[in-house]
Amino acid sequence: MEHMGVEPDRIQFSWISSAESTKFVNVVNEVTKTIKALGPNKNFVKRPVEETVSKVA
Amino acid sequence: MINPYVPYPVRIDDIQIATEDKSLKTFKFVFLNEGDEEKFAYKAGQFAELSIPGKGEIPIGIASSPVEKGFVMFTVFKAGVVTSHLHNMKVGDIMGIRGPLGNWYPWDILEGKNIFIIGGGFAFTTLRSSIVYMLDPANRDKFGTIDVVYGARTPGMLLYKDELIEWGKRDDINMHLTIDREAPDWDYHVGMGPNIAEKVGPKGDEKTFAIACGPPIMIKFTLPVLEKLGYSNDQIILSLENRMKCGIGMCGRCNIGKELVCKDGPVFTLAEINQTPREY
Amino acid sequence: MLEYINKIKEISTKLLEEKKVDMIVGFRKGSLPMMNEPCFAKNTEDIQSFVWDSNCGINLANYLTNRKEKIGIVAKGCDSRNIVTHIIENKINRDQLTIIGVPCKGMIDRKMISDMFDSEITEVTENNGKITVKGNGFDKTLEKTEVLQENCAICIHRNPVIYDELVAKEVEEQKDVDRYEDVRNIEAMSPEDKWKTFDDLLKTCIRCYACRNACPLCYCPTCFVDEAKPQWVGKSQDPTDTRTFHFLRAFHCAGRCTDCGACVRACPMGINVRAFTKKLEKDCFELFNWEAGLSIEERPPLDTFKPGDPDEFIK
Amino acid sequence: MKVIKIDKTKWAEGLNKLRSDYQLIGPVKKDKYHDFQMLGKDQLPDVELLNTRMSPKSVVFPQSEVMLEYSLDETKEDHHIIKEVEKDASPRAVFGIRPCDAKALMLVKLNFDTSDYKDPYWIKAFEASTFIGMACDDPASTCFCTSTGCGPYNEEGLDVLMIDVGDHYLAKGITEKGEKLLKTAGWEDTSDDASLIESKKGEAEAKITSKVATENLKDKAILDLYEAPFWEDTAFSCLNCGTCTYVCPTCWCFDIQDETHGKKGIRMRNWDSCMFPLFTLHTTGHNPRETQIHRVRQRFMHKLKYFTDKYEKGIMCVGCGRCVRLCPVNIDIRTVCDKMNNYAASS
Repeated sequence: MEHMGVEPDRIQFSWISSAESTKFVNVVNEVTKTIKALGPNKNFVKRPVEETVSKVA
Repeated sequence: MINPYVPYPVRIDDIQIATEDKSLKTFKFVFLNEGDEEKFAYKAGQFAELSIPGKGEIPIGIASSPVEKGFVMFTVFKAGVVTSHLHNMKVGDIMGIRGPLGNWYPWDILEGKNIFIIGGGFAFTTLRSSIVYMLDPANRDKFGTIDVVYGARTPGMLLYKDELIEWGKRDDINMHLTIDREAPDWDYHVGMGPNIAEKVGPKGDEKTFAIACGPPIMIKFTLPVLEKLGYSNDQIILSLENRMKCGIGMCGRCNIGKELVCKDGPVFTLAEINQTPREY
Repeated sequence: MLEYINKIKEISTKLLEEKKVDMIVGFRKGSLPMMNEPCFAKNTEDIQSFVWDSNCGINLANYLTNRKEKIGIVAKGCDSRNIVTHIIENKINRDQLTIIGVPCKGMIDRKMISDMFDSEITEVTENNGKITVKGNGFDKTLEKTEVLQENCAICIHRNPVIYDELVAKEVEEQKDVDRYEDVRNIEAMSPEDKWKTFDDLLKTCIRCYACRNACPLCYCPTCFVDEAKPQWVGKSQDPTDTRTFHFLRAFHCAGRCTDCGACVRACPMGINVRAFTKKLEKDCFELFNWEAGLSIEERPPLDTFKPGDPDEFIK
Repeated sequence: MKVIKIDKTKWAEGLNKLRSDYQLIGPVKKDKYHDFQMLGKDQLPDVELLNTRMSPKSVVFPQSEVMLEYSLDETKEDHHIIKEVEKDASPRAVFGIRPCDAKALMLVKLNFDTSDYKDPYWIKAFEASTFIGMACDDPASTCFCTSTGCGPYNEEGLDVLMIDVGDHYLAKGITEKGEKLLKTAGWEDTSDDASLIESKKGEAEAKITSKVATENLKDKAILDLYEAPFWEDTAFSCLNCGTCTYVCPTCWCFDIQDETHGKKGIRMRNWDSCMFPLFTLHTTGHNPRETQIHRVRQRFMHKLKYFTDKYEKGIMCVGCGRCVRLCPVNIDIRTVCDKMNNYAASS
């Protein structure tokens, strides 16, 4: 995903056991913080079709 | 220029579960705009595109009859994206109908003839339209005898059952209902449609035409029966289905040879079908 | 090349005559310069049209999927690796196949050569590693090594990895090739530049799916782009949809792609489709020391688990 | 018919005069290949190239085109009512279209402009366009227009035919639309070189050596051709990609799709291809054209037989050669056409 131009850190993986509630809270906080800092990824949003269909291919 | 892709806006006026397994529902639509019903003048055997914004369109045979006014009716099997969504819609919902599309049973040729109708499962819709049309007091004199063989797996899978029983009581139409296996309280035939057709069907002659509409397997076994009864290929009328999009002969997918099922069909005689590749 | 062709014909004839196979899949001469057409032969007469030269870039493993017959197949290095993948993935049985291995020195890049000349090429011949290109007003001889398909230029498995017959002595494998320079160039870019690189790459895509259909790995009965319930991807020329198609397809090829170049060769718009699959191929090599299709004994990394699998990405 | 002489030095000037009345469209080089595009301010069409990679059919039939729109917002009075979208129908001038592609438009018109139904999108775009063709003097080896009922100087579908004569163009106004465009551009010097056009035409036709034989196609029975044994061999290598149909100037098949963004949605059409299994797949899972052989046969039967029988206007191919050049596995319509034309059913 990073290779196609998604910023590093936008996707994160974690392994958390159901017993590790503190770790879960920390990871969620950490992830939301980094993602908020990155801001929305406009590239992933499909633009309404009217704007993208060019008049002449 | 009339845009043939714009559907007439309609409101769902009534929804009835049509079969015991709930896989079919009958929808009645009324047109929102005055005058659209007149523009939608159709003949028995034609179909229309039911058009749900955001989901797409689906070609369905018109089950109501030209002699029934004030609404149009379709019986729809839940199968793909559009029909599944339609099954979840409610009375009062707004959608579109585009049509009427395709050709119809050749009523000009059928006038003055005996009619033998063989239907199976949920393909009875345009046949219902045809029967209601022929039984209309204004039209009944135009036709000779009318025989109907209609089969389904179980009594609860027969479409329009109340009407079927009413017709059964009349003396100007011979109803031969059949189900695949014995069932309690069933007073009619038991056995596959084609077998019953062979037993009760009128002999084929110049004055008798057969109209068959049903699943491919039923058609496959019906054709030899009709041949045995003496029907020529010109007198066997079938209604075909293919994947369709535009319904007006432009998008190019539904052809069988040079004929387009959506525009040149869906109604073809067996003689015509025999001239084309069987790509349906 | 003539020895190759004669040997292919000889082996094919023998296989058919001894009824070891029902058909042989190979190439026949195309109607345009630098084009050969995949074809099959069911009798010795058909075999006469078989050819072999530097224009056999289509991956013939693609023609084996789910076939029931006993088949003899002409296979260069990459084809043989895809045959291995097909066998591992149960798309064909090993005992249905008689593999006629062809050691390969690379296929020439038709698009690159066409772009070198202003007017149309009417004739291309090859002899001893030289390619002679003729057209209206030109006649030029090129070194084959300089006009190879990009994937062939960096190929390190030119000899078939699995075969029953071999049409010639094995060729020397290329050593010390830098296989991933292009991937590293993209890796070094900023996220914005990466995004833009792929956007530009896909600008001309017409979604004909030639890349997918030419790929021996893409045999799903219904491709995810064709699913209607649910519909994953829109069908228009929307750049988001086009991108989704290409990236997801690449992901589906992870650990399976042999870098045979069939996708690039098939693309009518000249898009370097390998740019998508190559990164995954590199990752598989670097993380799992894996190259697809080298052995029918070994399971690919994405359907096996080893305790030592790299997991640094998990926080 | 009046022939106008356009000095090449006055070419750009004339085009600029047209810009206020017409949107200009023409072949433009992008990366390595040419395609038809809207021309930007001061941009000139590259009319002297042989032909574009994609056909100009997209000028009137874009690969993705919005047809209808609707709102799913139930607070709006017209929610769920499907309406036609406004289209730009202002005049456009299409430069550098080759005679084969212009003839293709006329064949496609048979599908979209019928006595029963009219496709308003295609027809409006077609009517808004003035096609200024460029005669071909230097064909490719894959050009076979002279045996498809077309030719390098063919005028069908064109409003103006331009001929390159070194330092100037000769422009033959074919329709009123065309004459009007020439006048608007201020190209009014008449030429008496009409005979030159004839001789150049002869030379150009002679250069086209690739031919197909079509004369027997109409006499064959559809079912004989359909059941002919050569389809297995023809179809074997086919990848079932959509290249041939997408690059073809005469292929018109399309798919209709709904797309919704929030509460707003559109119904659009996208090019479709008979090469795709999905094209004919029923909801039940049954597919009447299930195999590659079915689909390859459909494409060639449609172009060379069904169309020929249905319209009696020859084959649905203009000999542009795009599918021949771009097919990844070299399936050549010329070979297939000859096979069909020469096929004798053994009955």
